[in-house]
Amino acid sequence: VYKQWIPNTNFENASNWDKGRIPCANEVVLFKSNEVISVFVQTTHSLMDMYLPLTGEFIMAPGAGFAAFDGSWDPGCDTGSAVSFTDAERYRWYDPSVWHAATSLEDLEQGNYIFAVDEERVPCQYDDVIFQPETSFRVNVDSSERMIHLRSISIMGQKFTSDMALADYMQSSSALRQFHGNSTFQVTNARCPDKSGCECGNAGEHGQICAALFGDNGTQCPALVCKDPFQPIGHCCEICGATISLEYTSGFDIRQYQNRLQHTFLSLPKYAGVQMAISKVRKPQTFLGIVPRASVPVVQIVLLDDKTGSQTGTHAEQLAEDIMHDIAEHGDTFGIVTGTMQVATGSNSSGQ
Amino acid sequence: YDEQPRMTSERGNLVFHTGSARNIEFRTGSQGKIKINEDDLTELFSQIRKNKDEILELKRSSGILQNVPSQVTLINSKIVSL
Amino acid sequence: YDEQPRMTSERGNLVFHTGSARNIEFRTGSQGKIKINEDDLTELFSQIRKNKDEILELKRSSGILQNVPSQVTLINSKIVSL
Amino acid sequence: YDEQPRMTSERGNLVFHTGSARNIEFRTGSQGKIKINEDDLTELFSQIRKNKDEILELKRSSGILQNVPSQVTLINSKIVSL
Repeated sequence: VYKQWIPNTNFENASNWDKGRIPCANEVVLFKSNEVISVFVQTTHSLMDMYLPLTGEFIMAPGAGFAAFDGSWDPGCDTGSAVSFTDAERYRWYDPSVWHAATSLEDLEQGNYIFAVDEERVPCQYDDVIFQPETSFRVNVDSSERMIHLRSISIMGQKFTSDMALADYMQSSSALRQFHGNSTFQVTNARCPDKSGCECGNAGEHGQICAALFGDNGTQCPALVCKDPFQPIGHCCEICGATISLEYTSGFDIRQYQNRLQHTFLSLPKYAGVQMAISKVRKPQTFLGIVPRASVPVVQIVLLDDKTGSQTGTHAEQLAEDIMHDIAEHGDTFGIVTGTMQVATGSNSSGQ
Repeated sequence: YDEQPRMTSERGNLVFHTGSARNIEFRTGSQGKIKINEDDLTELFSQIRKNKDEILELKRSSGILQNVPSQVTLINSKIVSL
Repeated sequence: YDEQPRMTSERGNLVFHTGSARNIEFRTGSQGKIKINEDDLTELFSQIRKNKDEILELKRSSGILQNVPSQVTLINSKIVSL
Repeated sequence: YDEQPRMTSERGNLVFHTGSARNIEFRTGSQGKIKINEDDLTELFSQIRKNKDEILELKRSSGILQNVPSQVTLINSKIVSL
């Protein structure tokens, strides 16, 4: 899966300025003195006065630059007012909301993003991470395990697939302005070696991921209309919808099965509003329903729909039931032993 | 922007342009230096000025020697006529 | 990534960088100047060239004087032998 | 803000400032040049140094000629007294 970092610290990005627009020529442009920052500049800007940070960089795209302002009238601009670059320190690697995920570069470009549980919205160990070329960024990479495993990472158009090349880059002054925090990256250039799927590997950062998702102001999970909502493994909040947990044999191929679900069910017009996430997760085993014991890998299918009110989750439930029938009939051929369904809808609630 | 002085990126080169009759200025604090790769520009500028002064001094002292060759020729002719 | 020019700030120092084989260029308009603190860069560079020319001139004129000392020595010996 | 590097427009001039004891630096990659209009700065710098060396050489050789005028005067007086 390809994961693309969304925020950027580009000069031309209006959301990076406290006035919600890029500075006009006769304003005083302020960068905080102590803010370490990398700023990509795409075009030429006239300016009256700009205070630069003590440590930072401006990367100049072809044709980009800064010009003196001749004092001519600039409509819609308050002369002498100040516009500040906003805090770029706040973006965290483990925040699910700052990543786009897609199964191909083409999908990424076209905005065909995939749905995933929160842990897997953040880059997983076999993912290719992309920081878009022609952008600057700043990422807090603090993690509890101090190590981030990836397949590859692309930064400003350069793809790193080996630790050595990446370590070199990480010493550069640009890298020091782009990444801060206690983690180092390990890139393997390896795909998941198990055709039944690989765990994302972010379970250890679950607390951090959910904390980042809720933000500093302590936003909590949204209120749900269904009875007995439940929490899929790897997700931060409870949901209305359905999950199916699969036990599988060595013959199971997660990509092949995902394609089947896609073509057989999700492509049907009646399921147009349903989103599916499928991945291998580690399910905590309970002994007598109380004491956590060893955990086992299962394949989790999460289904959400766009229905509201009493209809919430009903399409997801219908799809889950279709899938369960399919497993009963053809499960053997795909290497599926059993499937366990859990649903929560606006109209009813049930568990099996 | 053409007439305004500016700093721009052109095919990877960093170009400082002055428009007509406008300047680009680099100003350091009293103890700051202007460095070009490893060279301290201030030192190089003072070397340029020192060179200029020393050339003036050399011109002055070589001016004094200007008529020596003709004097030597004159003396030679005097000796011959003795 | 290192091919794009950068303006960086390093602990308050202002640094202009280019990638390998890329230039930093100063281009003055007809009446525009590049000033480094109080110095006009173009003037200083024309001073370098002026210095060079004047040194050439000095070398030429001091070449003419090269054999004066030996001539003086010769004359002295002639006078003694008179 | 005194210590923050700053870029300002002053009556149409573009000015780069640094705080006290802060430098402004220009850094090219290993094969990059600093060009002032048509001139390569590195060449100009080596010209400054070459000028300095040649001035030293000129001073040395003009030092040798220093006492020639007095010798000529002495010879002249000798000739007269013959």
